[in-house]
Amino acid sequence: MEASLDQFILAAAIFVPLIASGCFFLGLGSRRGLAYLAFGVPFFASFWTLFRFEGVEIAENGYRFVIEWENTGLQQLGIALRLGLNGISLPLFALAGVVGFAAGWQALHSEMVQSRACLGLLAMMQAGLMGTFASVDVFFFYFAHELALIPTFVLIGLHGGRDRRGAAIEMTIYLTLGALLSLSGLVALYVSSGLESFDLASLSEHLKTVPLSEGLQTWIFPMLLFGFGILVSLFPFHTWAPRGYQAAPTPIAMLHAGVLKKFGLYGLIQVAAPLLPAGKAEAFDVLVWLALGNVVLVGFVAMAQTELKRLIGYSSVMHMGYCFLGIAVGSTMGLSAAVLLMTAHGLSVALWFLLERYLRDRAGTSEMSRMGGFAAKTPVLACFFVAVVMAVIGLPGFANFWGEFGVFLSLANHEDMSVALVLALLGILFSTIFGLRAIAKILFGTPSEALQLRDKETPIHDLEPSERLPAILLLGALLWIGIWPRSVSDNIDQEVLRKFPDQVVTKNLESN
Amino acid sequence: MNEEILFYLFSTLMLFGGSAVVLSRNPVNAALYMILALVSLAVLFLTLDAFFLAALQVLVYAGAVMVLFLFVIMMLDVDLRERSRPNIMAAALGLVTTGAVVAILLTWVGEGSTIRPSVGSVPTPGNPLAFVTGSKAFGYALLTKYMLPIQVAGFLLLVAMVGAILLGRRTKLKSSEGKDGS
Amino acid sequence: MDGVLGIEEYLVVASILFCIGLLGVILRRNVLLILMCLELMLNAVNLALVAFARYSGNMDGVILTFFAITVAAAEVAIGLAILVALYRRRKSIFLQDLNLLGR
Amino acid sequence: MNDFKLYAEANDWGLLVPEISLAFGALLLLCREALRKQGRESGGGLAFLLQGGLLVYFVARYLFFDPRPDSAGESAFNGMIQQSFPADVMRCFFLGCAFLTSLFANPGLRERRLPQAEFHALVSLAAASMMLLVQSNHFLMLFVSLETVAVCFYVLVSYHRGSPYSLEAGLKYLVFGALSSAILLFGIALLYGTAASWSGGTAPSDPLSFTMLEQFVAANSDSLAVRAGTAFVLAGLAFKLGAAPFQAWVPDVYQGAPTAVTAYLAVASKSAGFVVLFNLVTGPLFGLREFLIPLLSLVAIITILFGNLGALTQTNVKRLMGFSGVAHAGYLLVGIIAAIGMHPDVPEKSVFWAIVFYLLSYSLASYGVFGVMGVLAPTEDADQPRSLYSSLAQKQPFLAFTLAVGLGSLAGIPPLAGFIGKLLLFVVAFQAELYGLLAVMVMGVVIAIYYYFAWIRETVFPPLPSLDSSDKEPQVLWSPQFPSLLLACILGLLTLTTILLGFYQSSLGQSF
Repeated sequence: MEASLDQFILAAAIFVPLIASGCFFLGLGSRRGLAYLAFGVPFFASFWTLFRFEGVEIAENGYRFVIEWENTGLQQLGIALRLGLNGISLPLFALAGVVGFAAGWQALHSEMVQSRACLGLLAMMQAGLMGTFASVDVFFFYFAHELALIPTFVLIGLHGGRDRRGAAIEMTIYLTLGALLSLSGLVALYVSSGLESFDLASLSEHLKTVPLSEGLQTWIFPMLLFGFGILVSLFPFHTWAPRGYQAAPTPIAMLHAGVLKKFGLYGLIQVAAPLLPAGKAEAFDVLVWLALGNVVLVGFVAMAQTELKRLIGYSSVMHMGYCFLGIAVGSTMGLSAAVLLMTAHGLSVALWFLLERYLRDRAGTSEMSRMGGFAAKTPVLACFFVAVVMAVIGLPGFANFWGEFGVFLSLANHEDMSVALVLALLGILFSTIFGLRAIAKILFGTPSEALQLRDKETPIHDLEPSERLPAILLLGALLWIGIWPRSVSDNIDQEVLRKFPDQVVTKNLESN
Repeated sequence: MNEEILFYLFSTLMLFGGSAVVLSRNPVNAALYMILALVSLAVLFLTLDAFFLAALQVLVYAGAVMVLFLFVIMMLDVDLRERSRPNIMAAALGLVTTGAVVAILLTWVGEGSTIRPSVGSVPTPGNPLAFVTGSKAFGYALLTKYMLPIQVAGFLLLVAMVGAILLGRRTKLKSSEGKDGS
Repeated sequence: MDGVLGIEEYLVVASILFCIGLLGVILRRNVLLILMCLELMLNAVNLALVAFARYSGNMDGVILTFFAITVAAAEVAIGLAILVALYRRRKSIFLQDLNLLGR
Repeated sequence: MNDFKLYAEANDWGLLVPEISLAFGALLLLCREALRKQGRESGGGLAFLLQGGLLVYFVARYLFFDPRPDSAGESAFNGMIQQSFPADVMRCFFLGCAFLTSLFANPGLRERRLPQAEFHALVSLAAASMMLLVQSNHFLMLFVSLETVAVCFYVLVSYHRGSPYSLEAGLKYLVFGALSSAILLFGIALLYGTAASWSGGTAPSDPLSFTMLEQFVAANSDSLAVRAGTAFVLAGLAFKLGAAPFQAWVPDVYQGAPTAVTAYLAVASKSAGFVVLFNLVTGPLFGLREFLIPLLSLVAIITILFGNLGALTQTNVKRLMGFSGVAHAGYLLVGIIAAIGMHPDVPEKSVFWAIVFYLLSYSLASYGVFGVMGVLAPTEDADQPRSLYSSLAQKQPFLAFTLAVGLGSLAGIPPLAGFIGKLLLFVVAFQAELYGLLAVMVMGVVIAIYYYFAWIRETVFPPLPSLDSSDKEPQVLWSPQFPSLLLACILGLLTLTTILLGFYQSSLGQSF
């Protein structure tokens, strides 16, 4: 296959950060130069692929920019390194590029720049993230995820906050359990398909003609559901997430909550749901109830938080519930809304973690009761904060709106989901309450005494230009999708329709 | 008929010796009972026409191994009687295990054949490794078919010798270097 | 020859002796006695092997016995050497006193 | 006497050049030691040269002269041994283990003023007999070489004869070993006796030979005596593997033995046991598959649970390695069960490859970990609390990195070799439809993450500053030594291989 420029850029988005990470460890090259390379190339690639996507012909099975290396050393097991993007992975790939750039920028302007090892691990994580969403091969999809996951543990353990040792170990155990369960599920899929291949495209092609027996599907799907579910903090297995994010350094929290966590949902949409329809139908009730647990119960817990970073963690867990609901409904709209919401949530939660860091730098604490009055002192920061809270609540104009709205509509269209719809709408109420409360406590009111004292020593200043750049980038992306959702959703719809052809085609509201 | 008498007499003696080893409190007595059991076993070998093994049994076990035991007992020269009673749990466990083993074996008894083929004194060309009484047969077998194992066994004995010398040397470590070679 | 004495008798005696040895290994606390009981077990197997060999007219079992005797002698030699060395340091050969590990 | 002439002519000593050279090398070492002048140190140079040279010879033989051996196997020495490509791979493996053991043990021996020549001679002899053990095709050969290995290890375990720990470990190992060999011999006797007096068909002319027993066992698979004999044989082998019911010695002996010997015991001796078990269950005992699968499954479950649960509470890292070694034996047993389950349908080589790769990754990681432990060991090396490793990363980053990679590979974290090992085992277990065992395995792996990670955490992550500064514990002035250059190179090589094998291993597997 002749390598075109598109394919070259796609591969570069993965391998440049990987090589840069190696250079960091080996002590070659300057820190800044390497960091710009490691985070800039994926950033560029994400725009390039977004704009070129329509124009490129489809190579196979909805994938474009396909590039493959057969000789990986694992071809005996039917594993080949195949890269490519389809409508579902495109927005997530772009998300990884954008959030990665913001996180990398933040890391370069924080204390993490001191350590080459840290930057190297971060670059490795970036490579893993780009690789996860660009893999057509199920094995490398998993492998790249792990490549991104390991730096997470290490960085939390090395550079985390107060609770880092405990948080790192809890996170490791949960996430390894999830990863192993999903790996067993994937291996089961691989073995039982009888195809001796991990290639997703040929797997789905094969299983379309020869579906697995129902008994097998009801076994494999729950394995994948709970495996992936643990990775996305599905309801009873979510406790690692707020704790881990609280301990994590900001770039890690942004990358993990924003991008890496979407791996599980992505796996469910891309692999589990289309390949195992009968298994999914069987697990429908469980999935809906657990997702509602995410929305309602975790929403309650989120309202009780007094610390901003924990609050963000819980709210991120809560919003994952909507994505699960969209997947559970399984209609075209539900699925594409879930993908859209994943993208939107990734941007908004990354932005929120970023702003939390800015606030913490100024207030010296993440405790909301010990802040206050920021609106007057730092108007620009306050504007960003209000905007991100509005996005999280799901107000129109922001990307999250289309995602949540689509999920609700798909729930309403489903015949017996009215209870779920009501409970899910309750979630909006919760997020409004904790969002507005955070605004009230942090931005308005009189500053706490500690804060006033601190202000006297070092006057609190508004955002520096270098701090504004990543925030503007993330907010811009949120607004862009919020105002012109079709730029993303058309591709998603197309791919979802291709993957789930027997679904009832409902009129797509985003296109109105 | 003689064989039967020999068998019953010496198997009784052997089992008696074995039980006495397990039950006796004094290691010296135990070692002596052990010699009784081993010699009785040699007689049982005789009733099975394994003359060479019977000789070996007396020479190696009764003559060398047990002397080694007695030697060690004398060398340690302390009160070696057991002070503590055996643990009840362990005893119960042991009884259950052994009971199970005996039960399995007794169920099986009866499957085997009881016809004893006659024996020759030297191997025959047609059946080179048939059971024969002479020690010559051992020589043939060990130096032809079992050449490799016998070499390995030689090295096994070498290892045992080296190990015993190494571990048994009475040298102060750390303070001074080992003086004697192996 | 006369056929009255069957292989069963030998096997029963052998298995009883094996079990006696096993009981001794489990019950006794004196390492010297444990080593002796292990020898008893090996001897019981030897008896069974020779009986099997004799009754099936096959020489291999007897040769295996020959090797078993060799191995047993080597094991005893090493065991006693370790025991003596240990006794020099711990002044005891009872299992309940040999408990440094795992504390 | 023609038959005897034939027998004698069948002894082709040329096939055993490596074993014979090892044995004569050992003799040479011992002779030189006996004739040595007073006061002159005898190093291990000769031993390294011999073992390393043989290893190179072996590998070169396959790479350059005889790259595609027929793995059908040829019988030699009147059926005593059978040579095949897998057996040759294991021979190389044992040579490598012996080389590493000699190398790792040498500094400790010199420091404690223990005789070196005898140690290296014993290691070489143990390697030679393990090489014969994996080739043996006859119960007599198996028994004799197994016992030679055992006797070598009795001496090696108690080699630190100044230390009561080492002697106590040696005694425990000896008592358990002698008990298991009596049971093994009893099992062999039962199989021999029933086969020799088989009245249903033609009794095999050599009832101890694997090849001849195969047919007999297949025809008498429901005979109680055959089953009892098999169970006894397996129980005897379980001692070598460190599997239930003979696993109790493992933690004690691993703790008390000199560290290099522990590594040898953990890797080489266990691997030998597994290869023998594999040969037995796919060869002579295959007829009993209905009996073997449940029996071994039970053993595997108990072994995995015992190892992992036992390791959870350990703070002494040598004991921890002991318990985790038991757990690894359990995982490997799952591979063995898969081999029985699939034997006639799937070419056994693919399952054997999974087992060998697991052994390989386990040995690389174990030698890395034990190598670091050996460098850091205090004078009494049975006494190694985990706290000894705290902040190793700050003091000796190289050692900490080696340790972390080794432990990560043992825990099965991608992208290290241990992960691929577990993946291969998962795949074969799925193919053999051992779902229950897989569940236990996944559970075990997750538990294992906890204790391995706790150790990595102790090593890598800086300890928390203690909250109240009043109890400033006097910091132990412990500055770990950097290992000698050769040792450091070898450790680095092990680490590198562990990482590389995670990415590339196919050309190795294709030879099988």
